[in-house]
Amino acid sequence: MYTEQVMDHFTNPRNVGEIEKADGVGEVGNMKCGDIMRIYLKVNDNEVIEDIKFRTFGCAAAIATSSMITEMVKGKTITEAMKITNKQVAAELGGLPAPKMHCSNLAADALKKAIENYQGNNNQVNNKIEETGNNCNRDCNNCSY
Amino acid sequence: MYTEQVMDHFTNPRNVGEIEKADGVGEVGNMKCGDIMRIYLKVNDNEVIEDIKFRTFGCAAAIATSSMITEMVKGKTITEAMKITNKQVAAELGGLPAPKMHCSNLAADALKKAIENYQGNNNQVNNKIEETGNNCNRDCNNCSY
Amino acid sequence: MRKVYLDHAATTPLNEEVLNEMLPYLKEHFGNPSSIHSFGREARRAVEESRERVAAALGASAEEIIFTSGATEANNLAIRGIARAQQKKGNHIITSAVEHHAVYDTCAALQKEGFDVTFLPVDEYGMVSVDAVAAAITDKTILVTIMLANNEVGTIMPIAEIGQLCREHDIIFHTDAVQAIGNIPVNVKDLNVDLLSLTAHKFYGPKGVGALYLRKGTRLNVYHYGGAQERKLRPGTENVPGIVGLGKAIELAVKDLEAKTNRIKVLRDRLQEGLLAIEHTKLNGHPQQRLPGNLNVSILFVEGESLILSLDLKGIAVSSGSACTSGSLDPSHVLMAMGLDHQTAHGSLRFTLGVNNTEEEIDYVLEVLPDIVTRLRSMSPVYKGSNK
Amino acid sequence: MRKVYLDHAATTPLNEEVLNEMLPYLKEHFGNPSSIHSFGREARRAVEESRERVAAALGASAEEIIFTSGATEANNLAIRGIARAQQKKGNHIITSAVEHHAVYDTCAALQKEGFDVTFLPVDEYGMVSVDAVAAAITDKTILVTIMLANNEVGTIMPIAEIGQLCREHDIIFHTDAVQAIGNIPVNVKDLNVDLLSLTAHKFYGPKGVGALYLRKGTRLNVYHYGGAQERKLRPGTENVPGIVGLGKAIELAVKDLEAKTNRIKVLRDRLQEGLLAIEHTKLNGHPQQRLPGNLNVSILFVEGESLILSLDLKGIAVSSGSACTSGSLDPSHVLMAMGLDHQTAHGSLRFTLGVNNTEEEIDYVLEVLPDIVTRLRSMSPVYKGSNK
Ligand SMILES: Cc1ncc(COP(=O)(O)O)c(C=O)c1O
Ligand SMILES: Cc1ncc(COP(=O)(O)O)c(C=O)c1O
Repeated sequence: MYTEQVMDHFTNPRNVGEIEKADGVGEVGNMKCGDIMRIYLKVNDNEVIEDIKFRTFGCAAAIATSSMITEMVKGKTITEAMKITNKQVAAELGGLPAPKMHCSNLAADALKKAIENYQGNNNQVNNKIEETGNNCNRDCNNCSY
Repeated sequence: MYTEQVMDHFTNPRNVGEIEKADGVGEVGNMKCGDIMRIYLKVNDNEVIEDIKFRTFGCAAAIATSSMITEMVKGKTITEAMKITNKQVAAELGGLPAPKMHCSNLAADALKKAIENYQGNNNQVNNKIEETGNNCNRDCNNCSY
Repeated sequence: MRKVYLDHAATTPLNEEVLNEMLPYLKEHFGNPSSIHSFGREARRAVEESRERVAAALGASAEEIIFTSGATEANNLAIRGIARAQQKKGNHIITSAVEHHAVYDTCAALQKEGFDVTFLPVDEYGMVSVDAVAAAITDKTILVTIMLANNEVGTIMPIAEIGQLCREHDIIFHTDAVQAIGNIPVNVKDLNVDLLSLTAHKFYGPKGVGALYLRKGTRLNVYHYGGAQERKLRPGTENVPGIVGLGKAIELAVKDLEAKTNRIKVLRDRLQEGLLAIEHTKLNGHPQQRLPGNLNVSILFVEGESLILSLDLKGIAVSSGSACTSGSLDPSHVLMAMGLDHQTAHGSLRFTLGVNNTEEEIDYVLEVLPDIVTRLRSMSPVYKGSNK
Repeated sequence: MRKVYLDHAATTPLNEEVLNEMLPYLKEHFGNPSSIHSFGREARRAVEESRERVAAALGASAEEIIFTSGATEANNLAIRGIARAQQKKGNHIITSAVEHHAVYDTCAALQKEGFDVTFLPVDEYGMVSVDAVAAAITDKTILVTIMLANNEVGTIMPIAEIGQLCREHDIIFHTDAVQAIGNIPVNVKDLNVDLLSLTAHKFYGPKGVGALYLRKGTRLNVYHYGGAQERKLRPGTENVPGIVGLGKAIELAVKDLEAKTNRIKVLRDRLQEGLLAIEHTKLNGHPQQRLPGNLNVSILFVEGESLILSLDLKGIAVSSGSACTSGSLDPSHVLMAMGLDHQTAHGSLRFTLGVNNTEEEIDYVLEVLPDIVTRLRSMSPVYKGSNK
């Protein structure tokens, strides 16, 4: 069901942890849906992401996308990083199972929120996040077996 | 599905044929339901059934019950013969599959009709037969496969 | 005793290759396809591979295949699901008088629930005409369901033309293709169908598994509730070995189709010739537009069940439009719709040949049948004697 | 890699003895039970013998058993069939908040169609109370359907008492006994039930076959049309090998029940003790009134799917009230109905033991699990660290 890349990032996640005195922190998801991602940024004077770490509560897709995005943006400018989409993260992982695309593929949202937090314009962002949370098509409650 | 006795009477039916100048002839069933039984009687002066023959169009149960009843009544008086029921015929054969009990188990009716024909009271009988024909619970039209 | 099986329209033996593909799923690969651990993923892979195979055999794509417990369920799901999904658009359904009961009775039940159902008549060969379908269509028509090939007399319906007509009128079209798979080419695109039902045990696959083809974009109402299996359209733990068997069986069924059926047709024609040489017999079904393995004849003055049982005593397995385990019966609605009289209908015998039948078997049937007919006719009150 | 299967509530491996009884019906005895020739009669005999076996295992009589494609279908047939048959008498149905979706969603669908449905709450252990059923009954109540044992947490409901109550009020009572067969005694008379559903693959039988017990005299509406099979209540060519497998599997399932389940319970308790020794864990389900093989625990601060996949990488197969192949999800309606918060529900793991599990396997799980939990917690944004 998961690609080798997903399983690799799930079993050997890169950049797990926290950054003390981070320049930006972003969190998306909620406990109801079973996915919470938090991203910590260290940004240098040239607006380059010098360090990035994450903590994620969630399924393998949530953990792998978190791990993957940290690898994708480390060393990039925040302008470049802001352009990364959830879809690109999934593509880098060789794809995700269809339902996971809409459920646990939130890492780019977490990253954006962390960058916006760094930029100091949090209010605007909060709304956006709420929206993401609600749109998440988590309709698998019929899946008992 | 059928007992050994039914299969025996089906494969080796007793008293098949016609009696020329029979003393009584009775026919029941109809082509719609797929069963027609005709019974021929030779009755002597003591009202004893001296000879009996049948011709039957129908399933194995129809043929076997026809054959069985001829064996059961040969040598009996018509009073005794009139008492025989379809159920008794089925019992002599070791039973019939449930649906056949209502469908193809008409030999006693044919015999009665033959005796009544011998007794010369045919009108009364015709009605009875029609009734039998209609009551026959032949509802197996759902049985395609 | 020698056994000659000539009832392939009722069911077929399971192909050994098919069984061999099923066995691992009856043994070590027993997982539930909904489970995410390795046992489950193994089972899921098998189910999805089988879906690809079924799709490939029909010219469909995998996501258009829904696995069911057989064609009865597929027909019920198709007809009820479309009727309910389309009922805002109209309430008229067109079907034929010679459908299998899984279609016929479902339509009749919908009629009782308020739908307007047209049961199209057929000609003396059991054929539905395209013109009759065209004439029956109204603004309210939401569904046409006509079988691809009849199970009793083998008549092959003009499905591609009816499908074309339905497309022109934007009406959903379903076909029951149960008897066609493995006997004639079945391609959902060529046939212009939106839904198509099949069941594995009619083409050397296992019993208890079938499929519904549902053309992409066709909306279907659920009528069965449970888990999320088969996109919630058919919930319930998947019959994994059965589904694997279905996939393999249909792959084999469509392979070398022409060569296989030509061989069967030669045997069938030999049997037909021999049977019709018996006095007072009559071919039922279309002389040409007919399944290669089907031969339905009426043997006048005798009744079907007694013929079947007499043949059975010789080891020959056939069926009849007259008899069934539940007792004597009204003769087949198919034969009656074709205009046969009761006696002719009651004397019908259905021989359906399969890939394993041999010339010797056919000759054996032709050797034993005449005596059986003679014996039963000699008992019959309606037989008037030979013409000779 | 070492494989440890601890997901027997999802499905079970097919017992070899069961497969051996099925094989002749997958090979030479391939007839259609509706055929009257020898092939058909052979198949018919097998189906009826299996019916006797199922009846004997349940304390029922053979004519009270209807074969289906599984419990999903049996539940749908039971609930919909009774609702429709009784709708002149009333329109109220009572069920519970923790039913399997085959029951829950069928009841919800009937609610949409105009029936009045009460979904009874459960206590923190997932238990329905007899008093709550009594309080919910009205003059309009036509059906109560409560499961015998819950599939997620294993809680065993007071079915005999609820059945008694229903008898007193002349209300039809159905139970979904899927998880109970082979784990606790199931006798339809002792349980006072009118209908009972089961599916073979949960007790070492084949997938794709189940049965509905229908107490003599209980009227059921048909909702599936076709041939005359199963007294027209469940038409479609019988899955003969599956039915044979069901019969043998249930015969074996009820044999030496106590000895088997005592053994399983010892292993389960060993696993339970070891698991609850991990910090921040919690038992779900009733501590005593629970299936012998069920152990459902919540492991706080981590999510179920990542636990399952981590265990899977060690060859251990378990499931969760959190994860399924179709993606992240609302946590299990069962755990939520028991009042768990989202985090606790998302961290649930279900271990379900079977007859082949060993002490070594349990010890292996207890050996690998703590490291997995530590690793996942170390990644978790909600974990606040050890108490130690
Ligand atoms: C309690 C319960 N009921 C019904 C079912 C449905 O059984 P099946 O999927 O075999 O139809 C299951 C398992 O899937 C179950 O655990
Ligand atoms: C034309 C046709 N449709 C549907 C069916 C039903 O198939 P099943 O009994 O496998 O559900 C059959 C055979 O039984 C058939 O011949």
